[in-house]
Amino acid sequence: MRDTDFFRRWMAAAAAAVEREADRLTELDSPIGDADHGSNLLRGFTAVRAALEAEPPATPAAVLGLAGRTLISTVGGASGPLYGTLLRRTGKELGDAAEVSDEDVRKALDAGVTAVAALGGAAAGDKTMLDALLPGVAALGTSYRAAAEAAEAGAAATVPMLARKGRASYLGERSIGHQDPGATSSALLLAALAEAAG
Amino acid sequence: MRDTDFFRRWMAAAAAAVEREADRLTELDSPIGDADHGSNLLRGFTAVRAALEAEPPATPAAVLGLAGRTLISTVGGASGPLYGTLLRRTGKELGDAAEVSDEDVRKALDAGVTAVAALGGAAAGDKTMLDALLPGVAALGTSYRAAAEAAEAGAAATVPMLARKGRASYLGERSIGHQDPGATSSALLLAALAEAAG
Amino acid sequence: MRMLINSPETVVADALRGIAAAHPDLEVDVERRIVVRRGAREGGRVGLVSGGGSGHEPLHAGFVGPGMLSAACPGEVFTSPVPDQMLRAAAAVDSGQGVLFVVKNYTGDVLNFQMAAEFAEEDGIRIEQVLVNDDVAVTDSLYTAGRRGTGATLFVEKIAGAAAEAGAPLDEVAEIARRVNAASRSFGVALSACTTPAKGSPTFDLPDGELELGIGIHGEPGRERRPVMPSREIARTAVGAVVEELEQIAPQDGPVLALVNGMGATPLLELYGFTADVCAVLAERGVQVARTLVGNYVTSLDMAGCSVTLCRADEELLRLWDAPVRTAALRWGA
Amino acid sequence: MRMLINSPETVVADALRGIAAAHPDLEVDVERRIVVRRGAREGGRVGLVSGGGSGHEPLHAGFVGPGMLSAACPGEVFTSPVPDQMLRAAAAVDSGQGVLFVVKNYTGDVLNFQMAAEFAEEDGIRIEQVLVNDDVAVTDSLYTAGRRGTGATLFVEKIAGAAAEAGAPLDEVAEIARRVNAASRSFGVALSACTTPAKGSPTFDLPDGELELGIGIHGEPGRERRPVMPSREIARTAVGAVVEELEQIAPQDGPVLALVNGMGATPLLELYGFTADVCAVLAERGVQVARTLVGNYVTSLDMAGCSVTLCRADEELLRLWDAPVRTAALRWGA
Ligand SMILES: Nc1ncnc2c1ncn2[C@@H]1O[C@H](COP(=O)(O)OP(=O)(O)O)[C@@H](O)[C@H]1O
Ligand SMILES: Nc1ncnc2c1ncn2[C@@H]1O[C@H](COP(=O)(O)OP(=O)(O)O)[C@@H](O)[C@H]1O
Ligand SMILES: [Mg+2]
Ligand SMILES: [Mg+2]
Ligand SMILES: [Mg+2]
Ligand SMILES: [Mg+2]
Repeated sequence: MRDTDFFRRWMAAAAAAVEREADRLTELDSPIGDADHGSNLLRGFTAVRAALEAEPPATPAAVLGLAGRTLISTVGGASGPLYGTLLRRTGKELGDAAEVSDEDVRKALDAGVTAVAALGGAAAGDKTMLDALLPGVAALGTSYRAAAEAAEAGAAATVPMLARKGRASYLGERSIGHQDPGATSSALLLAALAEAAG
Repeated sequence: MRDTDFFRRWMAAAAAAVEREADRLTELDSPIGDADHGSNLLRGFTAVRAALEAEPPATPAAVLGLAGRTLISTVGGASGPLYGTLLRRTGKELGDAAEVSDEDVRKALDAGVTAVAALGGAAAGDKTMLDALLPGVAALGTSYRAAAEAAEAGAAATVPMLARKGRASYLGERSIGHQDPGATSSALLLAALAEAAG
Repeated sequence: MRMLINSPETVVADALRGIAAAHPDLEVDVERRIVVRRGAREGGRVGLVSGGGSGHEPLHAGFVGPGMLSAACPGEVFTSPVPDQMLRAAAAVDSGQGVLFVVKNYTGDVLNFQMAAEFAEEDGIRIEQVLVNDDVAVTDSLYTAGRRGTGATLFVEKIAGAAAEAGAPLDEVAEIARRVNAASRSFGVALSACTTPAKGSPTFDLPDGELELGIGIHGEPGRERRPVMPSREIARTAVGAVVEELEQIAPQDGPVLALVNGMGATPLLELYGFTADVCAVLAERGVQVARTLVGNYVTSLDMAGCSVTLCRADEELLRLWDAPVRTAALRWGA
Repeated sequence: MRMLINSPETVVADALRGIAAAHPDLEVDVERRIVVRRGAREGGRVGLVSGGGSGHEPLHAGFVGPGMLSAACPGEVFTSPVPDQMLRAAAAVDSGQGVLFVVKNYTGDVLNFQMAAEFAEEDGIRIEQVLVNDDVAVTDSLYTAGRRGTGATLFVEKIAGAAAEAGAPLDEVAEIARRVNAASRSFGVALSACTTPAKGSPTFDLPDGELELGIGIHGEPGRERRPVMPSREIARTAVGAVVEELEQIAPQDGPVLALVNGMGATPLLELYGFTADVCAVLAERGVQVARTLVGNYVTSLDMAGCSVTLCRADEELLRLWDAPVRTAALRWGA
């Protein structure tokens, strides 16, 4: 079973990963975006870390709800509402249990990713964060490690894709050949989850 | 004796020299000025050539008067009124004779250069066109060739000077080490005179 | 890095403090990042709130004031604002007549304004939204993010602002805003990339001697790279692209409002020369120009380049365009 | 070369055609290079004529109109206009009340305006001249070309323009113009050089990470090169240099007008941030700011950088500053 602390460790690991990789995320957002994805998430996860420390939430759902709201209130851009919705929706699915099973986590994340797709209107193959989230969550049934690896592979697979959503879509054919920054940060998020799971 | 055609050849040679050296004059005006001396004079002497062809003047004074007025009306900047005054004043000194002696030319140019000094308020050593004109005209007593060479040497001698007039003066100490563009074009003007004299 | 900043993190807050110092007519909440017209709630008018990433100044804060926006919400550089800002701005300007959100069509802006609209409605504020999407360089389809919002934002904010100032109700203000957007198209060209404070180097490599056609306003490259062209060829390309799309929408005749916009680093001297070329191409094509606005209005930091926006304007839109406006960046008749 | 031009030779004429297209209020003589306020001679006012090299837009043509200049004479890029232009402009605006020439202190401008003044007086037009020389980076002495004219030109043109609009006679308009100039000082900083169309490459080399202090507005380097500093240090340097000189001239107290001016390629976002720093330094030094104008007004083509101009303004000058003005680039109260 996964307790509240597990979700706090997840968010802490995610914040650390974003801090480490912020420059690379901004770099990736430069040729096919507006060069802010790293600084956006850095701002957001710094705030998430501070919020979780300021008033430590009592349940898994509360951790993710607070993290999601904080991202929405501090990130802006496309990724703020999308990641905010991912976490809020995932949290909501977990109910008010103090501990949840790995299968609960899988189902909740699945609902979270579905909410992201509904909000942003993107589908697999559109060269967005979904191209890491969808295979990642699909592999959660196997293990957290497998999910992280599948997300990482999904992010890498965005390179040859033609973007159909987000800023990269404005480039048309010229979006081909670059890895999507949001898919890359999604892979970091699932890697952080695996890290929290140990 | 020097006839009207001599003065037209002078102006034609000056126009050709400016055309040839315009880029270098602008280059020189770049570190210690505003990068326009070459294009200024090119515009002016192109107009002088056209004006002299359109209504060929009948006397030496008329050639220089028309050339001077044309420079004033087309060049702008510091060099327009200064060179315009140089030629107008030199022309005026020549009176309405159809032919003039080399001594007349020397005396007239001397008056012209004095007018330039009066108009611009500069003196020898201020790192301006006067640093080529003054030694140039002083050497006219010897020969046109000597005048051209003295002007050329005068222009070269502006390199170590600290500018006290014109735009270069704004740079203070940093004006040192660059050759003055106006002194350089003045040397061209006296070289053109020597060329016309054959 | 050739920037006049203290640090990338403080750029937006620093600018807001400067706006507050320079424009006593504006209420600037630096902490919460909203710029509000003083007395916005008085007069019982519909509120007009816009916002978006910073880096496009004077858009939007420069357009807050009588006859135009009631409030602006600046996000981080090139990053849409967060819903909290729009929610606070809506609350600050709503006089009970409701508020129109003017939203440029970018995924981030759309999502954040949408969330703000939901929160505001929960708080009992009536919200309408208009989505500005005028950039013809981007293919518009159900399966893409759709056309970007660029220069037409100025037309929408000015004209809807005049309608709100005149006391039109929310539905009407929204309807006019949508009409202006529907009648507007834009095309942009970059002669250089821009440098964001966060990145500190140009957002893309553009070798000297080349330009990008069909750029947006966020430092992204365009649809196509070409060798540099003279101003009149650029005008032909930009105007051609805009007019061809404009010819496919109703009304198909009548004069246009023209915005000849600089991207930030193109000297006004050049922009006016380009304006002459734009007007010449329009005359060739038989398009009558009713009003021409030239300047750096919808910018992309220090990008060199320009964009052309045309809006097919009937009598009513022209009258609202000419109505008095008093903002930091746009001002006439008042 | 990242320029939006057709050819270096046609830059000024092209821009004039664009100004004519965008501003029907102005009479633009492209051939003769003068921009005249429509109906300038009506109303029996003193005429106000300025001009100078192009590349500083909106100065001067952007300041032609009611409450400011009667006419502007644009020269080639960074090259003062020729006397014929000022002579024609004076003739076009003189209603018999005489004409004030506003001349920035550069050898070329001084000489060409001087010749024009002589020709105009021969034609029976009364001429007064005011020499603007506000740049504290340049040593003023009898043995040099003296201080350059930069940002204070805007103050002189606005305030003298208001006096002329109000019907003041030539002597008074000239006296007020001189008073404004005497009470104004400026200091400029470049973060990049600019590129003239004729040269096609930057006028000087400024390595990334360095800046030039004490620059003028013609792409010339400054007095000193320094490693880049944060905006607040630049503000401290610029304001310090200006205030120290301002403290040596009468009146020694009273509020100031402040112009925080962009050199052309510095984004407005940064310029507003710099404004916050300028105002903070002024507050520290106990200088009260009555009005603040922020924008790209006296530019140097595509140079990145800024300048600060302060004018110690008494009640009368403030009143004239606030008086209505309606030009392409400066507009309020009308
Ligand atoms: N409609 C969408 N659905 C899902 N993900 C999206 C969508 N639009 C953009 N994204 C993701 O957001 C990422 C960009 O985030 P970010 O740079 O922070 O925002 P912005 O594009 O507003 O600057 C993209 O790389 C992409 O993965
Ligand atoms: N007061 C002066 N007296 C004599 N020559 C001067 C004076 N001021 C400038 N000059 C000359 O003019 C030259 C610059 O001419 P130009 O570049 O055409 O004009 P501007 O300086 O107005 O751009 C300088 O190199 C200098 O030789
Ligand atoms: Mg981005
Ligand atoms: Mg020069
Ligand atoms: Mg963004
Ligand atoms: Mg010059």
